[in-house]
Amino acid sequence: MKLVTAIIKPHKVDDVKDALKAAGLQGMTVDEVKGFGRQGGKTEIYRGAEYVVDLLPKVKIETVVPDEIADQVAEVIVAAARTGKIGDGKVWISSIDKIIRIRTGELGDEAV
Amino acid sequence: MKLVTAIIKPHKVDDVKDALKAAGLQGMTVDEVKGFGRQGGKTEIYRGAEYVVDLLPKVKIETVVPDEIADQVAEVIVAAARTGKIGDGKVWISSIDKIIRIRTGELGDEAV
Amino acid sequence: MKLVTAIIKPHKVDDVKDALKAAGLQGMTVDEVKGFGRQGGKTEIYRGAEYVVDLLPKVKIETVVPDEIADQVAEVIVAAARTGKIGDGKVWISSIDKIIRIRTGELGDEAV
Amino acid sequence: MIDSGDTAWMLISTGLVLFMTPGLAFFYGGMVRAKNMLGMLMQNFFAMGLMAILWVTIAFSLAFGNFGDGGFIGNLDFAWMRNINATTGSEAFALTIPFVLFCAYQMTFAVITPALITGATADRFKFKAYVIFIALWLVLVYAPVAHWVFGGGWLAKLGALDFAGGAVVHINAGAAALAVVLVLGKRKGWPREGMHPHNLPFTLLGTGILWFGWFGFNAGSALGANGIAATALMNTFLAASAGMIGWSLFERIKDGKPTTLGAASGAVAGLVAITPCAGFVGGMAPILIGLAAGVLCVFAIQLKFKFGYDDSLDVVGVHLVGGLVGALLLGFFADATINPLVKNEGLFVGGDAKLLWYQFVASAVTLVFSFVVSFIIAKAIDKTIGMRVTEEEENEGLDYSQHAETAYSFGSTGSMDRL
Amino acid sequence: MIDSGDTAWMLISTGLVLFMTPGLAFFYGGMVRAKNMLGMLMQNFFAMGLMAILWVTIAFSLAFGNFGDGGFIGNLDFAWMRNINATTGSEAFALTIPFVLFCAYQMTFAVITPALITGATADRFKFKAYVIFIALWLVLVYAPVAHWVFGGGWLAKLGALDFAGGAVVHINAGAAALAVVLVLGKRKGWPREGMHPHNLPFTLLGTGILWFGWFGFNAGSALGANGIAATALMNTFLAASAGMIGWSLFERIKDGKPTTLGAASGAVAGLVAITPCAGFVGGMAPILIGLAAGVLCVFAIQLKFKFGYDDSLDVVGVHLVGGLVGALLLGFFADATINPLVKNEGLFVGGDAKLLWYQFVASAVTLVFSFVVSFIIAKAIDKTIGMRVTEEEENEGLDYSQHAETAYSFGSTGSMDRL
Amino acid sequence: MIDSGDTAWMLISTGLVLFMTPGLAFFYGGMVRAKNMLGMLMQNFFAMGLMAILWVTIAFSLAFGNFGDGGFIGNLDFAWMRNINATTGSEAFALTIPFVLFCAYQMTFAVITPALITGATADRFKFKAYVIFIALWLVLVYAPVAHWVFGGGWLAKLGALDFAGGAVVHINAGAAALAVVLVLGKRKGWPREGMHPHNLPFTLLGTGILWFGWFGFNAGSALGANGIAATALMNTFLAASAGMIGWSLFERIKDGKPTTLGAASGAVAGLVAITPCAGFVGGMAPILIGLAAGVLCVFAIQLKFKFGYDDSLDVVGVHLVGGLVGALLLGFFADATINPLVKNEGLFVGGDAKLLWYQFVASAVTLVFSFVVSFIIAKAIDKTIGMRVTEEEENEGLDYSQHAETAYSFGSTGSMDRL
Ligand SMILES: Nc1ncnc2c1ncn2[C@@H]1O[C@H](COP(=O)(O)OP(=O)(O)O)[C@@H](O)[C@H]1O
Ligand SMILES: Nc1ncnc2c1ncn2[C@@H]1O[C@H](COP(=O)(O)OP(=O)(O)O)[C@@H](O)[C@H]1O
Ligand SMILES: Nc1ncnc2c1ncn2[C@@H]1O[C@H](COP(=O)(O)OP(=O)(O)O)[C@@H](O)[C@H]1O
Repeated sequence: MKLVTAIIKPHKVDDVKDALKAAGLQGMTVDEVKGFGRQGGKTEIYRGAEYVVDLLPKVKIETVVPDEIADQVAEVIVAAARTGKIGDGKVWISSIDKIIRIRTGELGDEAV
Repeated sequence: MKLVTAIIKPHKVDDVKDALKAAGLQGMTVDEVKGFGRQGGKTEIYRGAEYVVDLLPKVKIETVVPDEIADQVAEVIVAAARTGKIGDGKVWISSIDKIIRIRTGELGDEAV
Repeated sequence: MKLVTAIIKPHKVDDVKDALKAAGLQGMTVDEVKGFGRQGGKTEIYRGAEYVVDLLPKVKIETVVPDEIADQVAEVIVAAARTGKIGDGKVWISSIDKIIRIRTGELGDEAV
Repeated sequence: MIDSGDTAWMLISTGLVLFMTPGLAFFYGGMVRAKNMLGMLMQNFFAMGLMAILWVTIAFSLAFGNFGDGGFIGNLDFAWMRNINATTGSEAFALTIPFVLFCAYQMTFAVITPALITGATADRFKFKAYVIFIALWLVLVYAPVAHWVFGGGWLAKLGALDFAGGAVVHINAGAAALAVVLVLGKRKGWPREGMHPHNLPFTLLGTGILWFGWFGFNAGSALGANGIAATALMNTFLAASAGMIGWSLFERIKDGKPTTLGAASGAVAGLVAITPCAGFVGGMAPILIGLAAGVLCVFAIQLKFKFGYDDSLDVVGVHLVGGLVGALLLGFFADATINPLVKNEGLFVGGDAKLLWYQFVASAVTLVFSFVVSFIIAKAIDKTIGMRVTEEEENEGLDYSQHAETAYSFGSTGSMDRL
Repeated sequence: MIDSGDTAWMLISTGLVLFMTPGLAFFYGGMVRAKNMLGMLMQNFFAMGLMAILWVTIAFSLAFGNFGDGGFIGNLDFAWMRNINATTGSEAFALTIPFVLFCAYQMTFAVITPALITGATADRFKFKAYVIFIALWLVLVYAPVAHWVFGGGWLAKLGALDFAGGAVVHINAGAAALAVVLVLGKRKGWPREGMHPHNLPFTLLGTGILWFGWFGFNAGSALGANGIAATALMNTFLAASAGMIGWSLFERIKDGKPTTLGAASGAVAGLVAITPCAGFVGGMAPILIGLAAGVLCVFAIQLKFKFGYDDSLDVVGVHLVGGLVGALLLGFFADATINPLVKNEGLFVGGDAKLLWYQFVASAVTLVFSFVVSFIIAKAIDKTIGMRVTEEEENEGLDYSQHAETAYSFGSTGSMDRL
Repeated sequence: MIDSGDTAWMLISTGLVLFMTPGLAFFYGGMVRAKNMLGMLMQNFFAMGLMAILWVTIAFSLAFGNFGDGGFIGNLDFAWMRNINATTGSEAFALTIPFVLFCAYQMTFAVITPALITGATADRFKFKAYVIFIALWLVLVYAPVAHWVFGGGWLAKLGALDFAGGAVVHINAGAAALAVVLVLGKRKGWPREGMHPHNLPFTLLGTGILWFGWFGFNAGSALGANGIAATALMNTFLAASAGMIGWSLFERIKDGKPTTLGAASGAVAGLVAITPCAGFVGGMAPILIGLAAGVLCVFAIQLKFKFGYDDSLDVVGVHLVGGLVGALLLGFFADATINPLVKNEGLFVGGDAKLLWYQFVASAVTLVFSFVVSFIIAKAIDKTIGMRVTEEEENEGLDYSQHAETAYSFGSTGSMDRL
């Protein structure tokens, strides 16, 4: 099994979720995170002084999928999350030894 | 070393934590996440209209453990987190190349 | 590619971020988590009764880096995050099969 | 003659109505998404700044100059605070309080009325455009309508009644809100996405403040601490309660569960509807008016889905419709034994439909006038500097795009470096 | 004769006490877990709706009809708002304010008293059962007790004193809270799990609002703007301050650190205890009463661990015990030079224990009556529709299970799709 | 003679000013990082407890004993609440309200003035040291200065004017704040790290409460419900509005965007500056005063970066500077037709600079006296028990290190186990 992890822009979550649903995925786990990258930070004003906040809101999506579709899932996410502007984020794939569905104890492909 | 990751129902956190403690584990990292899965969403009412919220609160637990007990730790989590109802979540295991304890610089089994 | 994951004390985030920047890293993803470990919990008082809260605020940093610098990045984090007091946290390294930059579709070393 | 008791009540009433605007800011603010929270708060608080200054420099005079002339607009007798002080004016206006206090009390109405519009336009109004809009609106829409009704203008002369601003405040703001959202267009994603309220406790806090402040709004409109103020306070209380129950019951029956947002919305609907009636009705009438408003407004807020205008937080559904409900029901319940200013009693009390007709005319005229002029102002601004933020700014949220700020930073990773 | 100054004060006092219920909602709401926040707010706000309507339709009449009869219950003279208006009634009640205002002022007490109970029953009370409970409770418990004490009923005739509701409000609600939690049972996980307060700033906000509103509660109970109101206000202020200091000192000594929740709780304990005494004592007495309440209540809230009843947010410990402390200490400090209504001075002032005995009787009778009748009502509801949510609903939290809502959505992933 | 209208207004004014302290707590609290939220709230709320008790036991007497003696300090005539009640004292003080109410009203000022300092010392003041500091400060600094100005002491005799506390409250607290931060030192990380405000909505909520409460602060300082109170209220309203606009315009021009925090800060700056002037000026003067304060304060808060003192939330920049702006501008705008107490009119009104000179003297003396004595007290505490928390405690935050609490727990993983 593979774990596909994506860091995306917050307002793209719904698009990615819909694209993954359309691609037949049935599960994923989503988390609010903060990202530091080439995008740089944003400049906020606080009582007449300017500050740069260099951790920007991002969303992390993790989904465990069978080996054979991992690349395709990554593509789907990339396509749905792309705005073409800096800060769009990353998708990476890593390997999972084993996965269990808690409710039933099913393993592997059955479990996702 | 193995990394055991579990996605569970929020009200099961204490049970899982206690079970892991009882099993002799000394460390874990916990995070509030949102899950999308077979469980579907929940229906909220907002000014007379019904909406479905399809990302539900879940908790993610990560614990790095020696290779030999990874399976057993997964079992412990599965047992403690199970309610038998849809949405109970997943546990997966992946491999870690190396782990360091920041305070001491200890490596591997010593570090967890 | 390697994924370096660090669990550190919250007030060390800026130091670690600065150290990584200084080491030439251009991206990372940060998340607020809670940690359970040897540090034990903290004792809070709630209406005349004492309670122990055993999940303490920690910050998780994830950064994908080329294989060859993974160990060095881990060192940098360890050095920057260390206070020498219990609860400093862990750094671990795992392997990534593939990484894609969403904006451009670049892969591997180009993508981080 | 200045009466210290009346003055005491009007001093605090002025404070209470002023406090309603922060209340409104939180009532609305709780309902928007977190990234637009400060945008909402700022629009409301800025009205406390700008409207006040415009009020004493020009708008008060346009509304209350030539008091009782039966006409369309006041004059400039009171512009630039001229003749507004503690010693003059009270007699001419038959007041038992210092004239400057009357001006300050009315000022709080001039602050909150344009602020009501912000609920409809949530999440996409460019701040600069907003500021220009409300400045023009106060002078071109609010001041004349206030003159017609409160300033002894033509609607007052006609015989229409409006105790504390059913037409002047609620129908007026509601109609303007409709006009502005037609110009602004829908929020990105609406109506498919629900846009979760980000902080319902703040909405409830706002409701509490509004309810409290509304005692000053309605009972203060008696302009003294007397029996009519007392009646208005009781009616206000009961209508809010009944509005809450009406809306909640409706939800319970239709959706199976009463929501807190529904209860809060119902209370506000009841408060809106009782506003024109507060010092003119008695007995169980406020309960009936509140119930009617609760149920009718929960229906009315569904209309936006049918007609496709994005009235984000239901200003049309609650203020325009609630205001109409109150203004028209006054035509049924107005009671001369409650208040001698009632010359024509309501249909259910005196058996005569005359007042109902006046109420209809006043409501319709206010609605049309406000809608048309507001639409023209909004269009003009849109053609020149643009009314709406860019799509990118809408994605980012108003807090950052308009004000370079972030509302909340609960975590430990919110640090920032000085440039 | 209606006095405008007295009327001004009672208008705003009515507003202040009304505002206490949202204050209470936030005071309690901050202490529950986030998933139960709206459940708590809704229970409090809904009391503002339902109790008000029931008050004017029936309960006010039961409490204040047959005023001064020395009896057990009023009559139906004022039911359905009959005879409640601005012009009648004031004379019979020796009021200097419009009678309808007296009714509205008392209405705010009828709203907050049942709302006090929600702190004890937090996190597990089925909303429907709650609504039925407080409706019955207002009529069957509150109205009679109010008649005994405020309506010139038998306890008033006996000679017991209760300036603003130590027995009628606090002992009454506290005893009812105890009864209801015995029927409801403990929260799942209690007392092992601590159930972290989710938003202590809201609890402090609630404290601020309560303290502010309590000036209306206590100084308003003078029913006019006079020396007794002024004394009551000063006493209220000092007792809150002293309560805060008492509780904080205790914590500092016992646990090493004073907490903000402790400071807030101490202030409320002081406010509860001074309630029956506010217009009857003077000098340093309020400080002593507040200090005593602060220290005794922090002890009292430990009792639930000993006896095993789950009084979630310490309504018994603060309101029942604080109310008793105040009612009994009045038996020591009541002072005829402060208020001529004091016929029997307190033990420390006049050297006579008579008043102390009356206070004891009034407190004990109220406690027992309220406990017993509340228990019966709760049991009856439990047997029929059930008082408590299911375990699954308790896990999910009241917000979603009872109201299909979520309190907070700070993140950017809170979107939802319209069905 | 006690007047019920005046009494009504002063009862509620006392409530309003009391309510300002929670408002201030949230205004400041929203600006600190989440881990210091309860620390900030506690410091403010605790002032409501401790200052009140010290006020009636000693400080009121030192401030108002020997009223009108033109001297430096009062006597002990009113210590331990002696002679403070509803029936005596009013005549000597030429009051139309009960004397005990006058004492309670002044008590609210004694609560909020030391609380103002907490904004400067945010995030690092040891709680115990804070408690000792404000206790000493009330007696050694506040009481004498209040005597000089409000108690008919030497500055009052000299001819300096201070309607509601420009010098007594704002210059006084601002100068003390500067002294204390010099002793405390900078927050760790300042000024490189920006220390993001954690909850700007709370800051706006605080602003709303402050604005509302300030009507009681300024219009209440008329000590009755009369024309001067009405004028003071209008002036207060307009200065807040103008301050908001001044600060926002400045930000718009300098940084391109107006912020909500800027708007809120500007309103507070305007409120501070109008405080000494509220009942002494008229016409457009309050708008000019507010605008000047808004613009000058936004400049002043930059000074800390230049001089390197860490005035965390800009108490010096807003209260010291805003207070000076108001006190001095009164020397230009004071108008005898507004208030007969104005013996020397301002430079722009009467053409004479005498008042301006008195204002300068009063401001300078207050500033120097407060700074010096505050510095000595702070140093003394620092040498003995230490003023500042340890570095570890600063990292953890005041909430946990000083009060063993956590402000927020929104998630579902906040459970805790009973020890
Ligand atoms: N090496 C990395 N490891 C982990 N996350 C990264 C890494 N580089 C970037 N990210 C994440 O991706 C986000 C976008 O990266 P950024 O460099 O700003 O833009 P882009 O991906 O368009 O080049 C960052 O905010 C961060 O969350
Ligand atoms: N393929 C997946 N990858 C990652 N997380 C998943 C995946 N499938 C499910 N999850 C997580 O597990 C949770 C429960 O899954 P769900 O399908 O609803 O129920 P069940 O596990 O009982 O079949 C989801 O809410 C989500 O957080
Ligand atoms: N086995 C583990 N797996 C994952 N995270 C761990 C593990 N052990 C500790 N942690 C994380 O590291 C943090 C610090 O660990 P702790 O044992 O308290 O101190 P130290 O690392 O100094 O020995 C914990 O709070 C937790 O977040």
